[in-house]
Amino acid sequence: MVKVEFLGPIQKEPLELDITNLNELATILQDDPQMKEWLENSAVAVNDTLVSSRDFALKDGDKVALLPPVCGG
Amino acid sequence: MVKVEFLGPIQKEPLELDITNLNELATILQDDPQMKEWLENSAVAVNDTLVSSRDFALKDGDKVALLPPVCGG
Amino acid sequence: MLYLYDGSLDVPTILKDWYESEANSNYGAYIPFVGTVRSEDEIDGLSFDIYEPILNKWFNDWQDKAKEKGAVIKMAHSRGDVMLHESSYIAAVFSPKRRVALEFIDEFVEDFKASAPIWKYDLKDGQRVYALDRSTAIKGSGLLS
Amino acid sequence: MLYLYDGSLDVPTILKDWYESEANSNYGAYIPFVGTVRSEDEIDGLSFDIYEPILNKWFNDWQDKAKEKGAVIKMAHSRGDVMLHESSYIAAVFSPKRRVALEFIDEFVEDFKASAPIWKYDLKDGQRVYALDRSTAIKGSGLLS
Repeated sequence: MVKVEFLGPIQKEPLELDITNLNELATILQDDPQMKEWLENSAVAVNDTLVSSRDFALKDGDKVALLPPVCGG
Repeated sequence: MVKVEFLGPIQKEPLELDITNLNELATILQDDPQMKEWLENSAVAVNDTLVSSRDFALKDGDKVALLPPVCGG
Repeated sequence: MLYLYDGSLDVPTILKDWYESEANSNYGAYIPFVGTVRSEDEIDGLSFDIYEPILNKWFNDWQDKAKEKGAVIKMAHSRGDVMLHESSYIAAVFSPKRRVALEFIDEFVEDFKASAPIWKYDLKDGQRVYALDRSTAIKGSGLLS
Repeated sequence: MLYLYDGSLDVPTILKDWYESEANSNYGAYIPFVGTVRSEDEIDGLSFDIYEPILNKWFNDWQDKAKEKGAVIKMAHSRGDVMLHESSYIAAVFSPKRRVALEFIDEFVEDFKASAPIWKYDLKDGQRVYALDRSTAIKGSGLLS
């Protein structure tokens, strides 16, 4: 299973999904109307490292995080 | 009379000179072997304002200062 | 040297501690940047969420970059609520020479604003409102859209 | 807001006093630059001469420039001897937004180095030796040569 977390202002509980890459995660989240806007402006980290390809392979135990727009300081 | 001061590391006592512009001051100081190097790298202020022309007119009571290379901080 | 605090920062104490901690390291330049909550849009203050695992990685990458130039970076940030005229952020660079420090503090603070996983909320009328319009999408955002 | 001190600067106290003096001015950014005497060329310390009338004019011109951008500059400098690892210089910018402060502190410190009428001497073997090789001729120098 892969754990998916939604950080900062995204008001959504973590998911436990049986997926093997980020394409599958995209398909699942695109069906969630609450997530539509967040998908457009959020970055994605796997095991706390930002990733830049949807083909990124996921394995059992991986942790995916969605990071919406930031503003520290 | 015009007072001429030598600032910072220039080891020279102030002068009181009867001159009417900076050209006359240049002529006097160029005759002083101790001043040769300082003339090349020093800026000139009249009444505490930096000046950029040797034709600058001087009047009785004016104060001229020579400022060698600086390094604050 | 990344320090997270609950609530506002004690700026004088942090600036003093950092200065003294490097007093004998032979750095010629010390440049702190202090960020303070400004009164605008009738807010009562700001509030911050931080995702520490990625913040730590991001900070360590910068610390490595600093080290290559003989410099050191320190950073402090608030978690939770920080009220008007209180401070929530300090970043500081120490380096042997001034040019490195002046350039580093600018690059570091700008990348911090664009990349550090921290989310800001306005505190207004008892509500905590995400400051979306002042936030920046991290590079590469939209991957799943 | 130009402060001259005999000997080294009490950095923590100055940074604290300046921070607190502007705590309610609604500035979002406070960036001090602290200059500390480094150990190099076997010096025991540095010593400074200052010509105050021109320094004051130079500083006031910068204060006017800062004011146009809604910012404020403060500066402290030592007169006389400052030993190794002690600090001789602090410049700080306060401004509503960070970009103005980051750009101003850089421009101010660089112009300070190039223009402020302060002369530096190495303290070495009991001597006070003018640091000519590290000094910069003020713009327009050589007028009388």
